[in-house]
Amino acid sequence: MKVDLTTNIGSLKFKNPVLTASGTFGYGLLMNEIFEISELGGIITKSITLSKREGNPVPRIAETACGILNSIGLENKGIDNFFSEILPEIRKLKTNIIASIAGETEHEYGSLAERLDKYVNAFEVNISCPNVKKGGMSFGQDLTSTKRVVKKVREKTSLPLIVKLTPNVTKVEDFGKMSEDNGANAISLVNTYKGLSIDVKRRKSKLGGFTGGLSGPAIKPLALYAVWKIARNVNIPVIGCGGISDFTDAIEFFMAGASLIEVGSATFRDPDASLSILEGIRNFLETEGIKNIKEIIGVIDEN
Amino acid sequence: MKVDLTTNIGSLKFKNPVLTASGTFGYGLLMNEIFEISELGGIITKSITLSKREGNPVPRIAETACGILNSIGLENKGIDNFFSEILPEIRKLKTNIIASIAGETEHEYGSLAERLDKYVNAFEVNISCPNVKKGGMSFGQDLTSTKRVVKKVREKTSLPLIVKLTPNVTKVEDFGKMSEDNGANAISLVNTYKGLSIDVKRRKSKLGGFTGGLSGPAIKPLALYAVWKIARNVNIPVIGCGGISDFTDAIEFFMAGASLIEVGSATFRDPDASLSILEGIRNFLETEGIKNIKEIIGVIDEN
Amino acid sequence: MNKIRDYYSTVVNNTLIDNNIYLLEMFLPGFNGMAEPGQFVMIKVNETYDPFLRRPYSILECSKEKMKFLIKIVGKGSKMIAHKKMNDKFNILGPLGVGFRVNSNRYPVLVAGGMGIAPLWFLAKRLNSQKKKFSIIYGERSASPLGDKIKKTFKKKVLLVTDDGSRGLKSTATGALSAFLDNITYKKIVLFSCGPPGMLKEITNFGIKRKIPVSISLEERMGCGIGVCLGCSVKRKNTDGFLTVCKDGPVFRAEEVSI
Amino acid sequence: MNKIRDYYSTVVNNTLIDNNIYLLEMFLPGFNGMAEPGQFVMIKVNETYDPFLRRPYSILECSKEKMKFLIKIVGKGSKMIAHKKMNDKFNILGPLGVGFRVNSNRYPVLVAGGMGIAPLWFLAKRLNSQKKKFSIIYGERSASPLGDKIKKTFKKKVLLVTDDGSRGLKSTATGALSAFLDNITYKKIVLFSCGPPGMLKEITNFGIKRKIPVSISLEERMGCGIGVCLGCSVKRKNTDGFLTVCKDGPVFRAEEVSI
Ligand SMILES: Cc1cc2nc3c(=O)[nH]c(=O)nc-3n(C[C@H](O)[C@H](O)[C@H](O)COP(=O)(O)OP(=O)(O)OC[C@H]3O[C@@H](n4cnc5c(N)ncnc54)[C@H](O)[C@@H]3O)c2cc1C
Ligand SMILES: Cc1cc2nc3c(=O)[nH]c(=O)nc-3n(C[C@H](O)[C@H](O)[C@H](O)COP(=O)(O)OP(=O)(O)OC[C@H]3O[C@@H](n4cnc5c(N)ncnc54)[C@H](O)[C@@H]3O)c2cc1C
Ligand SMILES: Cc1cc2nc3c(=O)[nH]c(=O)nc-3n(C[C@H](O)[C@H](O)[C@H](O)COP(=O)(O)O)c2cc1C
Ligand SMILES: Cc1cc2nc3c(=O)[nH]c(=O)nc-3n(C[C@H](O)[C@H](O)[C@H](O)COP(=O)(O)O)c2cc1C
Ligand code: FES
Ligand code: FES
Repeated sequence: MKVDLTTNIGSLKFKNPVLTASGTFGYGLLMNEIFEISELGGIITKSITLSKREGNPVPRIAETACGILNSIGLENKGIDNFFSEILPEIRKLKTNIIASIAGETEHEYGSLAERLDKYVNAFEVNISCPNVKKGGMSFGQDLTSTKRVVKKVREKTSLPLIVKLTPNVTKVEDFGKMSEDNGANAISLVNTYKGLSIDVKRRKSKLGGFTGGLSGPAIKPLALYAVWKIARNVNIPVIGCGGISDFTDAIEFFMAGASLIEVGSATFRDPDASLSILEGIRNFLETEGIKNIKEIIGVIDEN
Repeated sequence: MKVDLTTNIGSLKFKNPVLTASGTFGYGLLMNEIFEISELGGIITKSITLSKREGNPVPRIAETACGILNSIGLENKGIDNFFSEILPEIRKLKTNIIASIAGETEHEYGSLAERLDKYVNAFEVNISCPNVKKGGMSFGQDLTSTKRVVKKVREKTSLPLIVKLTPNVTKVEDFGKMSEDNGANAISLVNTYKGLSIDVKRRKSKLGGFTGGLSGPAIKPLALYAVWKIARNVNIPVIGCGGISDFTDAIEFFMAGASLIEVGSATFRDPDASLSILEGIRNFLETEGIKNIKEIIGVIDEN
Repeated sequence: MNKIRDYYSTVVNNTLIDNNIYLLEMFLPGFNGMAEPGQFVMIKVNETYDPFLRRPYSILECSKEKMKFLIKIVGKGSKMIAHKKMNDKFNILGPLGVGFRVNSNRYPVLVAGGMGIAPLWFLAKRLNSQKKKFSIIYGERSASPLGDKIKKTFKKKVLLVTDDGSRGLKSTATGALSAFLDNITYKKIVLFSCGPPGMLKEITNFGIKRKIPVSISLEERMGCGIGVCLGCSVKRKNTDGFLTVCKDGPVFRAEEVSI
Repeated sequence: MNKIRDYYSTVVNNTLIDNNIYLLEMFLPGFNGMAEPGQFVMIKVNETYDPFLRRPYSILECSKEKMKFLIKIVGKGSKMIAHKKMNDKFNILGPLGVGFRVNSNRYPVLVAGGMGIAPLWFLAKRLNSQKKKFSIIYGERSASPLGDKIKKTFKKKVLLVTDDGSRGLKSTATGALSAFLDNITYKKIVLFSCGPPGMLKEITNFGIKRKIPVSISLEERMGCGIGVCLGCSVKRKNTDGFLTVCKDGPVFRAEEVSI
């Protein structure tokens, strides 16, 4: 049996619903040395900012029970470097390239979208990074700011626009709705949960940036709940992310209402995790006799 | 060296800062068959409601990576049964008894406090249960409701009043402040994080109550962050809770600003976890040459 | 009752006795050997926090400083326990719960389905040691090495039935029960049963119809195993309120609980 | 460069060689034996998610289908790796990063502190097999079996120093370096170093002052080990921007990075 895994966001077609999460896959170039990443539905770049960013002091990674706290702080070489060094290379990859963009003001988001407009396949608007002092999650925790950023990016591009939400809010569904109402073509969630871990001997945070964002299996049940909530509240595709480490995790997200998924931290544990998850999804559907992945999207609901 | 572990909430003295979290220790009576619970600083009862509650359908427990999702739904036999069956027994325990109370309206909270007023040592006001349709977390996610409940309970009792917060909000510190401003003598947090887990074969939630609350090591970094945030924003003691499973975890919470801690799910893994944690704390302080636990409370701050 | 203790235990032997089923023999220093058939333990799977919770297992046999268990692999935790090797060590909390009470002068018929044999095996051993007469009806999907083992251990006392007729009667355990009772000489019967939920329902209804007392051993997802989390509630029958499978059970008289 | 692969590997031998330090020998089916001294691997600690991340370890020695590591217990992950038994299996991702480049005609002096010996051990073995002359200065807190082992393996090439003077010079490795260089006949020297951050700083400064090229191997907390998470950034020296320890390193020329 051949299983249909294709899906769409706006006009953009994905050969399958497995993407890699921003910041966990570089720009795909290094990964392509390890496995054939054109097998994937798409890759989402490390978040790009206008100017280059140094990021936070090390240590930037601390492990917690079944999870990872990170405080990278959006280190990246900025958009000019992206154009000169990275874009020429990643355009050769035979998969969808989604540019993650992050600004400190709505105008920065606008400029990023404007400049990148013709060069990538879609945007993921990161209004949810918990590791920066300006911008980031502070946009995603405020409905008005969310609206302003989404509107601004929408003005500047006609490419599919994905808004990446933070779960660190009381009602994530309101942010999904607000994004949809202002022109988003899809919602992705979750970005990391704000967290802290202390080295009791040194009496200091285990992270150079003090607080961090929690990812990995630990957050999966929380992310799954957030995705389920959003999926019932918007009419655009939802991209599920958060702790997805094997194909069963992915299936859970589809059943909760996600049309696509992003594999994040799992890549750190197994570089080809996204590929194994894709194969696992295909296998599961075949075994269960499901011809089209759409048949399982959002199938579960309150008992 | 003798280490001073004593601490206070309002006028109430605790011989040490280790409490057991509501709903994870019953009423202490069964536990007392396993170890001498009078060693502990205090126990917090399973949340008591006015009428008896049946709770949610089984299964009520689902395991996730390093965590537990529960949807007990505040099953308890109600306040009358508490008076007739439980109170006479637990009053014999030589430790502080803190009654956790939960209502569906602010008046129910008021009545519970009024009726229990002389019979326990303190109240923990549960406005943070994610597993009930009415009341619970919906109070704790709304500043006005939080205020109304805290005010009402304050009117009815002069006992130390602890408000137990939910972390499922954008700015938990606002809820801490609101509670303090309306008469709380301490803040405890966190209650569980709302989550979901799906059985992909059966295409159903793994829980009879559909969603659940996540506890255990998985949430520790999130809880620690919330405690740190609150401790900087209120002038009353903070009681830290969330994934504390060994003494190092407890020390992390003290360093983040908690004056006391609650041991929850760890009891399921090791019935005497609270006692081992207490011993571990004492040992750590001795080894580090710290005479009074207050010396480490809130010692860490942004790098 | 026996005090609940947490025994740091050592694997003495672990043998694959059937497809995915292991017979695990443990050494529990300090354990006095006292437990009732139907009681269980909570096994701490490992030292890290994944999985975090212990797993409940019926005591299959026990004696001074020894316990045996039947472990079937159904998921992550059971797999990790099943794969423990000689001299591996882990904690066992127990004995827990309330077991079978056999104080009547009725003839015991033990009805087990699949892994439901574990607590009834212990009961059968106990009855044997008390030189009491009894019968076991063991139902399984298909003839298996576990069935062989039961037959070899309790010999003529055992009636094997299979869903697919590959051995003995082609029937479910409950289906075979009626004819079985008609063919034995004992008239005052008591039924002890453990197995899948559907089977326990059938046995309960059978008991009501035939006015035969029934004790059933239930399973439920457990948090604590000691009655403090209320994760394993089961509804009372004919009156409101709940009981916990771990503390008030796992063995109940069929008329106590609504399943 | 060698393709990075994830080898499902088997423990061939694991021996406690010093207090808390194990020598772990692994069988890596399909591994062609090619790696550079200074390269490392990421070891998957176990199959459950606690711990979730792999742990980085320098390659101590390698050959076709074989690798050896020195594992010091410092926390949860290293403890679990150190306690692996013969025939246990786990994944090893590698070889990773950039190792030591020894293409000059300068005389190599290897300066190691504590566990920093691991990558330099591999380098020394490589130099030996290339019949090149070199020296090792090994500094440790106190005379240890690991020091013995280094001495026994590389014999006269080794100068042992201890912080407490319990064996050899009472000095740090860097402290001994100056006198050592004055007393050897080679004038064109290259330094290779790995050890605690303080030592690497001293060596770097020493190299600048004496105009001796220095290569250092860095350690940093790692997420991925393959350059995609930016967890292990290290600042560039004299120019802005960052390098990753895992992909651009772990070995750097001292003038490349600001430590
Ligand atoms: C009182 C009692 C006695 C038991 N005695 C035995 C015994 O003697 N031998 C034996 O092999 N098994 C026994 N079980 C069942 C055993 O506890 C479960 O198989 C085990 O906990 C599964 O853990 P897991 O991590 O492998 O499964 P998971 O990966 O957690 O889940 C896999 C499947 O197992 C089922 N399951 C998981 N946990 C439980 C649980 N606590 N109770 C019931 N079903 C569960 C789930 O429905 C799920 O479909 C007993 C259970 C109880 C409650
Ligand atoms: C490139 C590289 C090569 C290494 N080679 C070796 C080697 O050959 N032999 C050896 O014994 N060790 C080596 N290490 C260090 C080893 O990776 C750590 O000791 C190990 O990861 C600790 O894991 P844990 O779970 O036991 O420690 P944790 O419980 O996570 O932490 C315990 C302590 O170890 C330190 N630590 C933890 N992880 C790292 C890390 N990734 N890098 C540096 N320090 C860490 C922490 O600061 C902490 O204080 C190397 C590290 C790197 C980066
Ligand atoms: C090291 C690291 C770096 C990250 N960087 C970014 C980033 O630059 N932009 C972004 O939108 N999300 C970033 N994230 C968040 C992930 O894309 C993802 O949303 C999150 O990790 C949850 O998914 P996971 O649990 O599968 O990792 C980063 C996460 C990690 C662990
Ligand atoms: C099974 C279970 C039942 C609980 N019942 C209650 C309750 O009745 N009232 C309450 O305030 N919190 C209840 N909680 C929340 C705990 O008190 C605690 O806040 C939470 O579990 C986080 O701590 P932990 O990670 O240490 O378990 C319950 C938690 C669990 C796991
Ligand atoms: S498992 Fe906790 S009450 Fe039964
Ligand atoms: S560890 Fe991920 S970039 Fe180096």
